[in-house]
Amino acid sequence: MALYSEKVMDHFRNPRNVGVIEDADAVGEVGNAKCGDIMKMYLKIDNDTVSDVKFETFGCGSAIASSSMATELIKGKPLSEVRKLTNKAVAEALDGLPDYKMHCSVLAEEAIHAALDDYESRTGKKTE
Amino acid sequence: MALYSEKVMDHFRNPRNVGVIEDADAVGEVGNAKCGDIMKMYLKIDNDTVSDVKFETFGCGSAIASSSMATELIKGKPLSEVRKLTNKAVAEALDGLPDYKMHCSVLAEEAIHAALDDYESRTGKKTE
Amino acid sequence: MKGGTKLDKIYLDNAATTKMSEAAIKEMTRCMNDYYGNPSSLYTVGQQAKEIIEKAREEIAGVINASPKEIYFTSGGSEADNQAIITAAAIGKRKGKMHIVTSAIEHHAVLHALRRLKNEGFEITELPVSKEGIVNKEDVKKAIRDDTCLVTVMYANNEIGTLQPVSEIGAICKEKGVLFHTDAVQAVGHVPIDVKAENIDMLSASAHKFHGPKGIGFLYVRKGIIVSNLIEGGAQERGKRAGTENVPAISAMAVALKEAEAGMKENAKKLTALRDYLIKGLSGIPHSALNGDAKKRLPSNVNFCFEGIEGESLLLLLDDKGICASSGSACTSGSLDPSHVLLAIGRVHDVAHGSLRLSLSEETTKEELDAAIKAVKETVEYLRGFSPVWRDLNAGKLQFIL
Amino acid sequence: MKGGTKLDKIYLDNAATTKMSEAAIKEMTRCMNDYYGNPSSLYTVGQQAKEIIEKAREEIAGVINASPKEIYFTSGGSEADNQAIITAAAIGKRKGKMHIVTSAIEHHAVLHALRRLKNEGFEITELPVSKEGIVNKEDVKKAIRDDTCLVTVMYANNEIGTLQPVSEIGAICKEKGVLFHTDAVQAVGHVPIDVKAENIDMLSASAHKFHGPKGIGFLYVRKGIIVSNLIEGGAQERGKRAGTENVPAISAMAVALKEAEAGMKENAKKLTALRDYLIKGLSGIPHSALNGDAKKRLPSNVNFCFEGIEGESLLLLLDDKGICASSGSACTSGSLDPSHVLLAIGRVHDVAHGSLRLSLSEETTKEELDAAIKAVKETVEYLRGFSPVWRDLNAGKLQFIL
Ligand SMILES: Cc1ncc(COP(=O)(O)O)c(C=O)c1O
Ligand SMILES: Cc1ncc(COP(=O)(O)O)c(C=O)c1O
Repeated sequence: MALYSEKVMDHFRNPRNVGVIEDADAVGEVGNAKCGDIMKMYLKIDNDTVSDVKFETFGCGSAIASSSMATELIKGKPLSEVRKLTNKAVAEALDGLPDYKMHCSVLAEEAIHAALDDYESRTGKKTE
Repeated sequence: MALYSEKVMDHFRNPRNVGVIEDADAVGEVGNAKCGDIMKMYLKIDNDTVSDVKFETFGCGSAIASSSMATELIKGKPLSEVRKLTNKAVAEALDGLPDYKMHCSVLAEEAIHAALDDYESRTGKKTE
Repeated sequence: MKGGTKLDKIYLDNAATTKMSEAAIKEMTRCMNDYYGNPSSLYTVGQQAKEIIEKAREEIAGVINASPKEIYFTSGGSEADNQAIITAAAIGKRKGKMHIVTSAIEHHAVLHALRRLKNEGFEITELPVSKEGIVNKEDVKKAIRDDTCLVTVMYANNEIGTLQPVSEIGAICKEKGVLFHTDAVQAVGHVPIDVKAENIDMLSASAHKFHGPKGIGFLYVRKGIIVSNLIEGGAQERGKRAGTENVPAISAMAVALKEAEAGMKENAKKLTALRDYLIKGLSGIPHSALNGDAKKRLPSNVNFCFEGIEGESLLLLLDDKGICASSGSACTSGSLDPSHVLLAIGRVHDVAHGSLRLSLSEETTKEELDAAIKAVKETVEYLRGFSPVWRDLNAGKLQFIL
Repeated sequence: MKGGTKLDKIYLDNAATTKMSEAAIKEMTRCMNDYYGNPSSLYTVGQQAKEIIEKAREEIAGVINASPKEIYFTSGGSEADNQAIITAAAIGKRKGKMHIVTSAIEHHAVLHALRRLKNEGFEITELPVSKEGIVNKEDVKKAIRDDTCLVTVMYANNEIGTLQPVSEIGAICKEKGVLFHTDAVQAVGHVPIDVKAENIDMLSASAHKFHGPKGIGFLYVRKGIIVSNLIEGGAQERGKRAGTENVPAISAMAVALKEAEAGMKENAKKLTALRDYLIKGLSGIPHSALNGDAKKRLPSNVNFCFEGIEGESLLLLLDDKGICASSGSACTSGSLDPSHVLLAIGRVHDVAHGSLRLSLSEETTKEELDAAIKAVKETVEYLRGFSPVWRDLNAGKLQFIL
C-alpha cells in the first residue's frame, strides 16, 4: 500500500553510482526542470562495455530510484545489451512504479540512450 | 429545544376535560382524518355561560394539548368571551407551538366556534 | 455487544439509526488518536492512514463482492444516492437518454434527487408497488424504453422493510443495457448482497444503519461506469469525491460491516423469530394491520397501522413508557402529509396517519418486545378512548377500513 | 493538549489536517456511546441528540458572530465550498447574472466547482495576486460587473498562508450588491472572524483543520439567501442538507472550535514567533525564498522554494528524518504540475517544483523547529549534491532565479 516499493525506497535512499565522471566517454541528459525531472548519465566505456557509470538527477523519489537502478542494470554490460534496456526493465527491477510515475523509468531509458547516441556521435561507432 | 413546551406536554399527557357530554347543548367538530386531525367539542351551556365542556380529539400531541387547553380557557366563561377565543390565545397559553403545528391551535379555535354556531342554530340566540 | 451506556429505554428505531458497536467505537477512537495523518500525504504518518482506508475499502468491497476500486466513500447514504443518480443522469444526457425508472416507495434521497432531474428535463416513471409493498419485475421490464438511462429501485424499504426483487431487476436491466442503481442503505449488513450475481451497477450504503458511525457511507459503482462528482475539489477517491478522507469513520465502518457480515446469518434467524413474535403480538390489537409483506421483509422491521388514532401522539406516549419508535419516515420536518410509502401500498390517508414502525436490533430481547406489545396495546386503547373517529367507527357512522 | 499517542515524529503538516484535541475526542466518544438517537425522531433519545446539535450550532455561530439559523452542517470544507458556489450560481442564473469573480489561488474545491460552472455557461474572472500572494481589492472592484452574481475569495491560502483583504472585499461586495463567499477553511479557529463586521455572505469551514474531527464542517449562509441543496433528501438542516445528522462529529467540532477560540490570541502570538523563527532559520539556506507575504500570513504557515531540487524527494527524505511536511497542496494525485498558487505568485516551474510547506500547531516547539531547520538544510544540500540543475547553476550555465 505504501507509495513506493521497498526496492524503490532503497534505491532512492541509497542511490547507487551517484555523481559525475569528469572524463566520461559519453554523457546523456534528458528532461527539463519545467517538468520537474532532469537526468544526466555519465558513461565510461571500455571494449564496447560500460566499465563505469554515474548519474545526477533532479527529480522525485522514483526519478532518483530509476536512475540508480538503471545505472546498476547497465554497469559492466556490453553496449549492445545496454541499447536494449527498456523502461519496463527498470520499473520491473524496482518491483514496479505507480502508474503516474512510469515516466520516470522512461526518462532513465532515454538518458541512457542519449548517452549511447553521444558515444556514437563522438566515436562514429554503432551501439546496436 | 424539546419538540414541545412543558405546558404542551403536560396537557398532552394529562388532557383536561376529555370525554363526551351526552346531553350537550352544543357540539362542534372540525378537521378530517385525511389531514390527520379531528377535534370535537361538547358544550354544556347555562345562563349564556359554558358550565361544562368536554372534547375528543384524533390527532398529534399538539392537537390534543390544544383541545385540552382550549377547554380550560372557555370553561365557566360567558359565551361572548368564548366567541373571542383565538388560536393565538390557545398557543400562548401553551407557551407556544412549533410553527408547523400552529394549525392545531387554529383547529381548537374553529372547533369552539363550530360549537357556538351549533348553539346559535339550535337556540336562535346570538353568541357574539 | 454494542458499546456505551445501557439506556433504560427500549430502543426500537434501528431502521432510523443504530447504536455503534463496541468494536466500531474502539476503531474510531484508535484512528482519532493515532492515525490523524492526511492519507494524501507522502510521509509515513499519512501513508499509514492511507493504508487504513485502503484496507477498509478492500474489506467493504469483499462483503458485497465488488472490487476495491469500485468503492467510493461518501458522507452517508443520501450523498451516495445523489451521486449515483447524477452519475447515471450525466451518462444518459450525453447519450440523449433522459428517462428514468424508479419505484413509488423510494427514500427521499432518491425521490428528491429525481425530482430535481425532472426539473432539468428528465422524465421519471414511478412504478407502483403491490399492496404488500413490492415492485413487480414485469412492470420494470415494461417501463424500460429506448431512452431509459437508469432504473433505481431500493433493496429494502426503510419504512415497511419490504425486500425488492433486486436480482430479477438486475437481470432485466443487464439484458436491456440499462444502468441499475439500488439504494441498499437498509440492506447492507443485514441481508447478503452480491453486486455481481445480482447485476447491480451502483449501490448506496450508510454505516450508521449497521452499527457503524454516522457521517460515512459508500457508493459502489461498477468498473467502467464514469462517475460524476457531486463534491468537486481534491483528488481523493480517485478524483471522484473531494474532501480530506474521514479515516476514523471509514475504518470503523469497515469494522462494523465485517462484524455485521460475520453475524448476519445467525442474527437474521434470531431477528426473524422476534419480528414474527412482535407481529403476532400487535396483530392482537383490533382493527390493526401489518404494513408490507409478512415474509419478504427485513428481519428487523415491523410496521403497523392502527385505525382511529394518529401516529405522533402514539409515539410520544410510547416514549413516556420508555419505547423509542417512529412512525415510518423519521421526520419532524413540518410535513404533515402521511408517508408516500403507506399511500403507495394503498393505505388511505385516514389510516396512514396512524402508523408505527418498530425496528429491531441484534440486542433486542423478547422481554423488550413483550413490554412494547403491552405498551402499544394500552396506548392505542387509551387514544382510541377519546378519538372521535373511533367513536364514529364503532357507532357505525364510519366504516372500518382495517 | 492534543489527545492520542505522541508520535516520535515532528508533525509540521497542520495545514493539511490536525490532530484532534483531547476534548474533541472525548466529546466524540461521549456522543458515540450515549447519544446515538436520530435527532429527527420524536422520542427523548432523539430529542437529546437534537439538543446536542442545536447547542453546537449556537456555539459555532457565536464564534463567527452569525446566528444559529445561518449555520448548515456539511461533511467538510469541500462540500461547504461546493454548496456555497452552487447556491450563488442558482441565484445568479435566476437573475440572468452568470459572471463570477474569484482569485487565482483558490483551493481546488472552489476552483473545480467553478470550472464546472464554466462548462455550464458561467463566465469566471480569475483575479491575479501580488507576488506576495495577496488579492488587490481594487482588482475586485474593477472586476465586478452588472452581471456578477458572486465574488469568492478565500480567507487564508492553504499553501502559502496569505491572509486576503476579506473585510475590504466584503465592503465592496456589499456596496455593489454582489454575494461574497469566502473559503475560510484555513482561517476558522485560527484568526478572529466576524461575518457581520466583514460583510461575509457565505463562509466555509472544516473541523479537522482546527483539531476537530474529520468528515464534518459547516457552511455559514447569511439569512435571506436561498440555499441550494447539494445533497437532496430528508428534511435535515432545515431541508438544505439531507442525511442523518452526524451528532458526535458536530458536537466535537463545536468543542474544538470553542477551544480554538479560547486560545486563539495566545496561540497566534506564540505561533507567530515560532513561524518567524522558522522562516529565519530556513532563510539561511542559499538560493531559497519564502513564498507568500512575510507578515500577512497565518501564524502557522511557512512555505519555501529551494532552487535546484525537487519537492517530493525532499519530503521523502525529511520523512526519513521524522519530519512530516508537504509540498504545498497535499497531493499524490498523479498531477505532476506544480502548484497553481506558486505559479500565481510568479514562481517559474523550475523553482515551483522545489517547494516545501511546514505548518505549525500549538504544540510545535522551538526544539522541533531547530531539528526541522537542520534536517531541511542537510537534505537540500544533499539533493543539490547530485542535482544536474544545481551543477549548471553553479557552473554559470543556468542563471539563479532565487
Ligand atoms: C482552503 C481550503 N479549502 C477547502 C479545503 C477542503 O476541506 P476538506 O478537506 O475538509 O473538504 C481545504 C483543505 O483540504 C482547504 O485548505
Ligand atoms: C433507504 C434509505 N436510503 C437513504 C437513507 C439516507 O441515509 P443517510 O441518512 O445516512 O444519508 C436512509 C436513511 O436515512 C434510508 O433508510
